[in-house]
Amino acid sequence: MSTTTLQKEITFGQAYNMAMDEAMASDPSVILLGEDVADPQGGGVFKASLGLSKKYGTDRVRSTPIAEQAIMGAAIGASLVGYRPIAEIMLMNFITVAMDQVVNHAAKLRFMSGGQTTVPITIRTVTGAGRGFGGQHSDMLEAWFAHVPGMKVVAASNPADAKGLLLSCIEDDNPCLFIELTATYAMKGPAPEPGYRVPLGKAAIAREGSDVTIIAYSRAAMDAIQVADKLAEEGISVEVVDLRTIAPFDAETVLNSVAKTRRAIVAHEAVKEFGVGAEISSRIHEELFSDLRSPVLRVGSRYAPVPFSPVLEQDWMTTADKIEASVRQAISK
Amino acid sequence: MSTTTLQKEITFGQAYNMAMDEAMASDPSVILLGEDVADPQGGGVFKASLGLSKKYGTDRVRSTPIAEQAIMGAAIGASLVGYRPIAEIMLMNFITVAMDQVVNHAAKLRFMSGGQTTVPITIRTVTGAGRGFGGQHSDMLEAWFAHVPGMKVVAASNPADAKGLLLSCIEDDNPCLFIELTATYAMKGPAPEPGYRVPLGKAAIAREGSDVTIIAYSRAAMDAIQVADKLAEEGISVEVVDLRTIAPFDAETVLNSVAKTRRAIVAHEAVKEFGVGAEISSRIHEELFSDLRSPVLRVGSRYAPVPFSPVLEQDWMTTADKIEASVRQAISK
Amino acid sequence: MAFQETQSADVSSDTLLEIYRRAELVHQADAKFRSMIGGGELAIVYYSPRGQEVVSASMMAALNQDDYLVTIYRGIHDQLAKGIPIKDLWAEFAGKATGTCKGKGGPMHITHPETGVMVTTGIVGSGLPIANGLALASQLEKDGRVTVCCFGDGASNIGAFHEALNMAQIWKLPVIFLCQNNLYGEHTAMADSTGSETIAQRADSYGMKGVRVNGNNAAEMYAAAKTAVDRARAGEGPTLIEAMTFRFNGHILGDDSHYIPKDEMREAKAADPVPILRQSLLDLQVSEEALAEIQAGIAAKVEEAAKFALDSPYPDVSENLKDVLDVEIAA
Amino acid sequence: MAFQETQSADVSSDTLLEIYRRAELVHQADAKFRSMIGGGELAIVYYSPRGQEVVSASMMAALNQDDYLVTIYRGIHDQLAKGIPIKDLWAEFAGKATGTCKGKGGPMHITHPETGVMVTTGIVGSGLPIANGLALASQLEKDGRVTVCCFGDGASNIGAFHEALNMAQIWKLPVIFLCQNNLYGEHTAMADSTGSETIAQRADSYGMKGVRVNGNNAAEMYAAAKTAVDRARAGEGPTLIEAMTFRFNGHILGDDSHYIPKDEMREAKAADPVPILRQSLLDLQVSEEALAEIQAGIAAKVEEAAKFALDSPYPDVSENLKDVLDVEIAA
Ligand SMILES: Cc1ncc(C[n+]2csc(CCOP(=O)(O)OP(=O)(O)O)c2C)c(N)n1
Ligand SMILES: Cc1ncc(C[n+]2csc(CCOP(=O)(O)OP(=O)(O)O)c2C)c(N)n1
Ligand SMILES: [Mg+2]
Ligand SMILES: [Mg+2]
Repeated sequence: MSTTTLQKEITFGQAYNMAMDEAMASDPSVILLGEDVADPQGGGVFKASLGLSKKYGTDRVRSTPIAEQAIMGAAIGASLVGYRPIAEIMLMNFITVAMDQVVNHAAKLRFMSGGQTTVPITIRTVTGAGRGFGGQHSDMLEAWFAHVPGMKVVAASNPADAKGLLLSCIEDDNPCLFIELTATYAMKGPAPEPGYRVPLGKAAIAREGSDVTIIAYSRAAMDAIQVADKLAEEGISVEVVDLRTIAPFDAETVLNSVAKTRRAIVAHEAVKEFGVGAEISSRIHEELFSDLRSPVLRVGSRYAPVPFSPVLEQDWMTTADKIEASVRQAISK
Repeated sequence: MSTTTLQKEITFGQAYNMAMDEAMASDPSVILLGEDVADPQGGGVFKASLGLSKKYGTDRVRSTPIAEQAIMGAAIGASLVGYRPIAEIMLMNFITVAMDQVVNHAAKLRFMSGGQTTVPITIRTVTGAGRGFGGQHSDMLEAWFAHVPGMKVVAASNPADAKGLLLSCIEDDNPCLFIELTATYAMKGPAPEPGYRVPLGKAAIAREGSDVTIIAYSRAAMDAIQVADKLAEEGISVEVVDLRTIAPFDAETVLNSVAKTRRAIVAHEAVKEFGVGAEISSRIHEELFSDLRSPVLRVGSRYAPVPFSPVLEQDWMTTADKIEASVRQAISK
Repeated sequence: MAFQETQSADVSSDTLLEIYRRAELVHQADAKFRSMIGGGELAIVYYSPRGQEVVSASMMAALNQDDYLVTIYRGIHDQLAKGIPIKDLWAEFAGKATGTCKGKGGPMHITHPETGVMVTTGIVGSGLPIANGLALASQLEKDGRVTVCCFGDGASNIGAFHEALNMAQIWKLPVIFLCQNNLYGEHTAMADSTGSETIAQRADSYGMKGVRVNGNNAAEMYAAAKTAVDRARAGEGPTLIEAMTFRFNGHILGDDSHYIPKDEMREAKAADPVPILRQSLLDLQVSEEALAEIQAGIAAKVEEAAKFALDSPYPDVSENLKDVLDVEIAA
Repeated sequence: MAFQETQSADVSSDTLLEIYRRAELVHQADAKFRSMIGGGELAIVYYSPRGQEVVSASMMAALNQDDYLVTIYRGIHDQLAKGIPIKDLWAEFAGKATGTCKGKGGPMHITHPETGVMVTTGIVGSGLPIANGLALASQLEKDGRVTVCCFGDGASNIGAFHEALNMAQIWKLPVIFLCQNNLYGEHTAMADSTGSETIAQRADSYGMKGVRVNGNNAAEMYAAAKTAVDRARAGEGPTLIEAMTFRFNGHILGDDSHYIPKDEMREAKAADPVPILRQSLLDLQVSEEALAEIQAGIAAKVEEAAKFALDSPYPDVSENLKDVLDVEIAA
């Protein structure tokens, strides 16, 4: 394909790269900090920043020591005085060494300063099971950050959204956590128009339906769409709400959909117990209790660390089959 | 009061001290690690370990550098080979610098080792609003740990339980997070018998009632009891379930109570959004949907960092008044 | 190795007088805070800087107003010496709407960008990585600003210290790490928590310049501060300054300092830096009248600030919906 | 300062032979893992220790079986040299029920208490604080055990390193921090990420003994290891050993090492420690036949382990309910 014609399809990985590229081209205050992110170090272990340091210099695209507290602190500090840093935390489990910076500082400095300072940073991190990375490289921890006032938590279910959401995070004036998945990095989807944006706080109706609503995000939203398409053939009409912004989430779209279908399932890859699904399920029950035909069901991964063995990992994690099963359970009532 | 006769009342602080004292007296494998915990440093900033190093030596009661990762790691390592360390993290917000040790290691090593090693540690930490400690010294973060498979999360609403639960945590073979409150440290309650234990995973019916169930823990449970007693005078019969173990929680007791009252409120001091209350509310709806007379309501603190100014702090936090208001809302339906 | 004693350079009497003005302001403000708390007019946890005034006064006298400061819960000496408006500071301590942070942050979280007070943190060690970010911005902007990050001896044992100093050095950031070594972290003596004899020598682990100075000696402290500031502005990178000092009122107000040997406390108080600095100014032929006038002026400002704080209104509860995110939260 | 070069002591040929046995086992196991992964028989992320065999073989030869080991994702050289049963290790890499951890942990989380392999972590730096805890237990038990904690050069820049070394020193714990300095952390050269010239010199920040040695020289490495072990057993406290080495296969298998200058790689491979050690044994009059026999014996063991792993069953899914807590989770 010639370099002048636009690609029709891009991968998630390309989407992240294009979003950062566009943001850095249009705004000199955007910088990227992370381990191995500059081109001499390979443009990131997942190649998300490939070519960016060549284009924008290693001043703006900086490979760092293995020191997540230092990475996060540098991003926060620069953001207080006009920069829009992107802090790459290679894998989500590694953010556990930088939680103080994220939770006690990034999320709180705006409030604690009475609005005098703001922290417009974007934390990009990769995670997810299904690749045999085991217990310390696969966790979905979004529920922690959703519970922290002052942050936005975002995840995409297709490359176009990935690009549009990441650009919106970078341009947003609040600290944003943007979650990428190892399992989908190389997956392809339609390429968006240049300059495409997906607004934060707005969910998408990925499939329209009338019998039941599946509320999901990230990979579970991809699974939900599969399930919807499969069940459509059986005449079961499934609406899929892709949250895109996990917190604060788009309650309006969620509640309007469930008000219509009167049945709902919340699905995510994270462990079910005390997960994001619990908040959404509770909200729906609180607001639509008397309209519901059956209780909101939740699909999440098992209450266990992510196991290594492929057979255990498959049994552990949220899958399209498990989502389909709970749809059937919901409509059976 | 003579030293031989037993005290009739003890404070929460004394309860923690007595529990650790009894545990260390009966089991030489119990050790305590934390900042300033030994007597030469004052027996802990909250005096919880006063006298323990005098009794058991500074080998077993060790003041540490200000280094929470080192404290947690030392506790985990010693626990792998037969010790039952108590790691004191002075305030809960400081555990953010040790999340990797707690989440990636303490909670997972049993599973990742296929059961070859276990991590019988107890993490004691203090927190809570209402004292003007501001945004970085007051957070209730229990929902994070409840979402992590492999840990138990515990909080007491009276000194007797505090002693009985802490002893059970120390003796438990799983990593336990035991949450104490600055605001209740000096509050008194009936002293338990020596050797008193409160089993983990068992909630208490703090008040029996028939119109509505309040599920709560820690300070919110104290508030709930107040509310129950007040409303009793109006002829409103409120049952109070004090979880005591927040995760994994005692679903049986919760569900039995709500099956009886058919109305429920979940209350905690933590921020409402994505908090513990969401899990409990979802579970109740999932299991008792058709029995409920009205949706389960949640009471939690505002979606904001903990503010400093006393007027803001009071407006921010969960109070007995807010719990009472939601009880009235629930029974109005 | 990088560790070295700086010589007490001769500093102009104008500079010493400027340092005295700042130190005396802190000195009187601290006294007033303690009396208000003791008298029940203020109900707060208070970390008195009494004994450390000259460290901050000398450091901040070497800075411009637009240089950045990151400090800690024990911070009024740094904030006031940096030039923060005392009325706004006082009102914030009182949780009032007129405070620097509208009463939302409180004593442990003072911010005032106009005077460069960017972050005050209550988490030991966490200011250091953030200070790097401010310095990184200055390096990219080429704005010539310097960032000073204040912390204690105890903080030098936590991970963030290590990560931040290493990054600052490999990136040659214009940042100064000012360790105010008062020999105790809460109730633990430095010797019981710290493997090295000095904090300054830890600079070697990063190839950084590290100096240990008598922070209570204005001339010596100012010389070290000035050298570090000049290096940072010249793009020569960070400096770790270990300023030896002492705290006279324990960790928090009410702490009886039982863990400090009586002699150690007596000797420290005998070497109280503020009267010593005042005497040295008299020795330099600054008149008693001039100094008394400065003190009187400060006393008036402090009284005014205290009154302003008490008279100011509390914030409206709607503030709990603001500044959480960029848009107001729906009630 | 504490940093010093140890002299390459003369080590008995029996000891060198023992070191060779362990190094050759790692050498052949690594080759087999790479061929199985290349051939699609194993689908795992693999961190080859090729080039670092002699570091581990020498260190572990100085330990007893009941001494403790904490290591990292790049760990088969440490685990095999420590004596872990190769069949169980292989089966764990294959995710089988017969693995050390029933397939639940996987390559990055090998544990085998019988041979002292206590923790293998995938989080950079986090093994160090845990190693302190094992050593603390030994100190309290007075069981004379030593804990060895392996990590890389890149890990020396993270906070946990700093906190752990300081605590180990002030408590005089029987722990050895073995930094296997292969000059790269993922794709970043040590010089680009590390402010100090050596890792060993960082021991000074804790008043700890630190040594830098040629880890690829068995005699020198063993001498440093033995000295550190003796000190630890004698209650003289921890040692930081910086063992200079290199990794020949990049960070993970498939990494083309584009970030490593060609000459650097060529020279490193020219100094391949395993053939050098083999030659030194021949020079010490160990016969070619004896060495060939050792190699043949190892080859058989490796083949047997690989076959065992492939032939073993996967764990039952009910394992997802076990070992989460002490009691089984209800399905
Ligand atoms: C991460 C963390 N751990 C523990 C604390 C509790 N704490 C507050 S101040 C302090 C002592 C700090 O001592 P030092 O760094 O010497 O500063 P100083 O108070 O002496 O000025 C401690 C342990 C904290 N705030 N943050
Ligand atoms: C806290 C954390 N940050 C980042 C990573 C990703 N990571 C895995 S290995 C590695 C490089 C470590 O280099 P080094 O310590 O030198 O060990 P080596 O791999 O060279 O043996 C990195 C950055 C991680 N596992 N943990
Ligand atoms: Mg101090
Ligand atoms: Mg390395």
